[in-house]
Amino acid sequence: MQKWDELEKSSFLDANARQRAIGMTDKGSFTELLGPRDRFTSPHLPVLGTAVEFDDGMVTGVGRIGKHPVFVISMEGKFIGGAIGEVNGGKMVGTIRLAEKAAARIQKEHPDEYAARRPLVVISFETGGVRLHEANAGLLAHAEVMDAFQDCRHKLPIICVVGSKVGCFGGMGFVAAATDVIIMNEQGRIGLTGPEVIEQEMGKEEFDASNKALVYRTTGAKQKYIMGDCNYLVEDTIGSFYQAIADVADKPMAEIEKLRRIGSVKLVEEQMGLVKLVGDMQPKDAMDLWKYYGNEKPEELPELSTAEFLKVVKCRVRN
Amino acid sequence: MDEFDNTMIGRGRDAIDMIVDPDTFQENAIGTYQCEPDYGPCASVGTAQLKGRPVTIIANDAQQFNERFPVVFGGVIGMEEAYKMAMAVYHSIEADKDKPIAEKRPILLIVDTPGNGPGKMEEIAGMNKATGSYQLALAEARKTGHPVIACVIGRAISGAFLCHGLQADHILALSKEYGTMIHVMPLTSISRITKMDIEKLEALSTSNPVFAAGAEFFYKLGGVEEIINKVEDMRDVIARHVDDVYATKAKGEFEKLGPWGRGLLGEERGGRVVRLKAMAKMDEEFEAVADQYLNA
Amino acid sequence: MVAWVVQSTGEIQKLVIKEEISVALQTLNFEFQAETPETMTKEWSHLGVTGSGDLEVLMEKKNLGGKVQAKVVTPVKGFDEVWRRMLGKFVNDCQVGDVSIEINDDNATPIVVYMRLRQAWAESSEKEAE
Amino acid sequence: MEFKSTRREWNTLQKDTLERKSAADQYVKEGKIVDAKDTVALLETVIKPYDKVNIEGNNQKQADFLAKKLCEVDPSKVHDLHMVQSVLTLPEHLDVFEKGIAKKLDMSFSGPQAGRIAQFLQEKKLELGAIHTYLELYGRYFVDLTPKVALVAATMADRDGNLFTGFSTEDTPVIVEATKFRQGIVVAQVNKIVDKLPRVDIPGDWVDYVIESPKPFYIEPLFTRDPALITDAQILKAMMAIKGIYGEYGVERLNHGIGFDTAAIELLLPTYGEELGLKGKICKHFILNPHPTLIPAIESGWVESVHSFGGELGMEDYVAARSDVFFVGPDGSMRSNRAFSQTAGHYAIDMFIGGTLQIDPYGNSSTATASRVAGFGGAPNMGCDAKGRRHSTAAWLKVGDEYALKDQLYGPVRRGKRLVVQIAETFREKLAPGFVEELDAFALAKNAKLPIEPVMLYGDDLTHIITEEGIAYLHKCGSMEERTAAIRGIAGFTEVGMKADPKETKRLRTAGIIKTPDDLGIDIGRANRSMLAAKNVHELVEWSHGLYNPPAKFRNW
Repeated sequence: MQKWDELEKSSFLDANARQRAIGMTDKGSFTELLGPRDRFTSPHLPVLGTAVEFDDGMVTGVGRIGKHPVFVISMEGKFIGGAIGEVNGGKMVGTIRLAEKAAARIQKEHPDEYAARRPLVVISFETGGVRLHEANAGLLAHAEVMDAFQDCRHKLPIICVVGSKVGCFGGMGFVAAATDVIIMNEQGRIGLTGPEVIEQEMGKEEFDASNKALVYRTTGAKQKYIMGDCNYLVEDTIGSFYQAIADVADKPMAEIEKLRRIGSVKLVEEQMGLVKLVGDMQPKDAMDLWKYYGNEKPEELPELSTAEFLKVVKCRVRN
Repeated sequence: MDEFDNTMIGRGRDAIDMIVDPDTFQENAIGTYQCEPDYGPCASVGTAQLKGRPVTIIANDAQQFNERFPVVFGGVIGMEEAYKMAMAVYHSIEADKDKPIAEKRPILLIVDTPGNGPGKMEEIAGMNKATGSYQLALAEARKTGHPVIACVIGRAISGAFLCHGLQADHILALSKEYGTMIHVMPLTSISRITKMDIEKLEALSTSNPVFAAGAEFFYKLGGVEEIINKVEDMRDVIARHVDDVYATKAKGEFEKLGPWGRGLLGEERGGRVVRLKAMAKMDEEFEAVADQYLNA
Repeated sequence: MVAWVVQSTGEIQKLVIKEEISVALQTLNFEFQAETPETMTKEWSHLGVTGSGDLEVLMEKKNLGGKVQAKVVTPVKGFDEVWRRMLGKFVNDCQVGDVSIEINDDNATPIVVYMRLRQAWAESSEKEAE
Repeated sequence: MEFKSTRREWNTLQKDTLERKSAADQYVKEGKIVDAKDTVALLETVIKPYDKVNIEGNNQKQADFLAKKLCEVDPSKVHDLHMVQSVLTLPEHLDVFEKGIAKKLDMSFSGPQAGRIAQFLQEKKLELGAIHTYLELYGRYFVDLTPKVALVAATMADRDGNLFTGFSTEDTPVIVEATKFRQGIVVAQVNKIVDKLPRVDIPGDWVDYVIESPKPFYIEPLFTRDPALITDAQILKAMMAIKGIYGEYGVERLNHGIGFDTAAIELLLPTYGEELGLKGKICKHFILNPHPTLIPAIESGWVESVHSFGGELGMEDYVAARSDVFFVGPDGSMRSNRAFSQTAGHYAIDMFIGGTLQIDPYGNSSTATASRVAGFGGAPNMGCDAKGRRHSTAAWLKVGDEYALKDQLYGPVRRGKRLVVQIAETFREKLAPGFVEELDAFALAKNAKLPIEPVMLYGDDLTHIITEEGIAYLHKCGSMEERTAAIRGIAGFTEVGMKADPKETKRLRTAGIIKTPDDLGIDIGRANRSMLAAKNVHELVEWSHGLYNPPAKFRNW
């Protein structure tokens, strides 16, 4: 395994799930839970003749940032597209529940130091949603995750990280939306319906899924940032993600609450305003909205480096 | 759907009438909240009485289409629909916020939806937020004490079912004789992707309900609490489950309900048996190192 | 799939061949003995991802009287001999002993298998990470 | 001696053309311009049954509008055409056979339509003349396969019919020259009709009609390989190629076949090549389309010149800004020309390196499969020893000096030999073997009733094979037996490789006929993606200083 310092400098996009997990926590602090040696492979794939993985395509574990325990869930997109089944779905839920229980223990054992020791959940999404080989179990697991999120609400932050090739789609798209904070690199994408399905539903003239520039304009990180759906747009290094996570770790919960996009009447009303705008405007392309929000030359935004983009971009103003 | 003479697919509004006390459904009104009448037309929300008790109704309306969002019709949950559903839940919570659990109004989800809006505008604005917010609202209502009951009367497909159904305390479904469909993907698609014969997949699904389509398989996995065999029974069965859920919540046994409760039920019914073992092993492994993380 | 087949008459016939019905994953077990084996320094090591055309390798130090045990789980049929030779080559090239190797494979080509084994071996033999 | 003079008319071809043209006058609006809506009528007027017709089909640009319109002509008016064209890519290229408009075909390469050609042959919807290399087909345009009507594509035209083919000239000059000077008719579809062209690539005198097509012609970024998809195994083979062949022979002038293997080589020049001290010693002159993966090598000063068969989508601005390297017109845009580039590739380069699907134990290699008539394009023009070559270079002489059969074939004279290199993994994706006892080309020849097996590169031309197992230096083999043993020795665990005799392989290693990565001093552990000068398309853009503008499908931003 690469040294931690090297990991911090290396590409998040190119890294695998385990490297990301290690690199998103303090040096030498990560302990994998239910790692490959436990051999908890999917019981459902072998009968369908599909290859298995010892960690079922998800690295889960605990590390630290300062005194904060960091509960990490890192999906591996190379294994069946990072899709969620019974075992990895259970690992995801189990990790969030561990974090919530840890928060309760810290409240009890270190009541004065809760802010400094407050745990966090970090989820690196790389998935298209439900694993169809065990689709029903995968679907039910999604609901369990949302349920567990709600239990953590106002107690500890749940951070969504998307910086992978697969992005975050299907049911995991709304799981990502339901987190407190979203951190992405330029290559990250979040959505509900994948580009191929949109093409199938609307026709190639309306949406050409092979036009990746269009795909990125629609669901990519820059679009999410402009829309206020991505809180941190970072360079593609594991270290940049680590820094952003560390920044959130120390923020008060009240401030973190402000980074959310959904989860209260007020936030829903705000989103309804956006839906009204879109319904009235009938945008043909995300760039129509970029222009609306004050970006005079929207076509130039995709070409800018992350740093340049952050300097010049104008975003949707949130109340 | 010729083969199912009595199917309820596409009949969300009829289902409301069949379930609630006659002529009690007040559309768009929840507590003091009043929803715009033409907003999110493919979802119908409002307040009705069920055996004399006020309930919030959230149903799909497959007969409508949303003229602002052309992919939203036939029961599809679009952005407006999802936010409308979320508002119905939040305002139910608000209306009863000072009441004890025993008086918090039940929320009844009448499920007949083929999916979430699969369009370009939906992705640009973030369809995922809309469905996500509805789920968070339901989870909050459930944890606040409202009994949330979902009844699948027609289609409960994949992400749309997650959004409108799977956050309920209890899920009920009409039996397959009514043409009820619960799945992520039909077996034909699974066959295409796994390159396995459909006959073989059907054979496999009898012993392992984990990928098969149908309410009976979700039942085995704990995903459906009870199957309703006669449409006339819907009203009584729903009312009985409302009472059950009140009783369970009164005892503080929230973990027996909702998604987590369905996991326990799944194990009991022999449907999903590995996940709890995996989680137990994780807990054990964490316990071994917990001190260095919690007391560092 | 569709294929074109030449009949004995010289006629070409269009054949629609049904894809072979895939059955359960298969498990292959092997044992090897190198001439002058050395074991790994770490207790265990893990490398790789079961991605399409790739594999993961789990190596564990185990008292096997100098032998190497290998277990391969793969969806691919008909390559047992290739696995035997490839693993044998690795054990021989690196003089591996007292190690249990477990592989989850998804259609990796022999060179990918060999490179991953070499990488896993290099990692299992390096000093403990800081 | 009595001379018998033939009494006949000597300008029937010209007369016929003039008749057709005067019948078509009604469709001409202004100068040579015909409205797009009149295209079918025009084609029905100027094309007669049994004509030889060329639809310009290239590796990249396609006369797609004219191809589509040819499919719409009335088969009772236009039928039994003999299509003579280098590349069949579009469905319409085969639809004309399906509809009974065309009957016979002479071609070079069919790519995506290969399966349908096999099917049509079987169903007798199509008669195949021959599968050619590009140069052969161009040659035959001037002998016995001259088009009567050519349907070509250009970027722009003016009213007088002058054409600007711009960045992707490709086949246009050779088609038009053959057609027009044998009294034929040239119809051009253009993206735009303008008052003044940036430059004239085809003189208006040679063009009869120009049509502004409703949509710009279709163009495929065929030569773009995303570095993000390059595998460790490809990197290993690239390291072996650079050290064991490029460096060993000092190859300065070369062509790269299309594929990830050669893309990996291009991306290792500024890293591994630099480390080996090979800069200035290898890879100075390329006959190559503007590969985006060559950008880092160009930018770090490796490459002196590149002449291209055609353009590559997105490389326009980069090429224009590097006119020291590429062939650029006075207007600032590149001039490509497949006929000249193929000629250069045949005579003026020292090495061809490319991939294949199958290699047999004799060293014949083929991309044919049993059910696809795909053709070869230009690879055999470059992937052979040019027997007419008379100039010498160091690399060419070194291979010639090492050639084991030289004494038997030409005695004491000194003669060089082209490096012809195949780079292959023993198993491809889905574990399809790269080495087989019998090429699928044999089955295809039988299936499609071809007189010869469609072999891409013949064993006697092949000098080297690179696999992950090692390099076989085949020209050093003194007999077929030895050559076969060398091939088996690097064929890994394929059926061909399993038959290798370990003792013989060991002997061949000692003799320097096989070199494994170890023999070459290459550490397999270093073969990973960190060796690449650019790891993704975005980094190629950075290397190009923003001049490379990748097509949408290659973006992830």
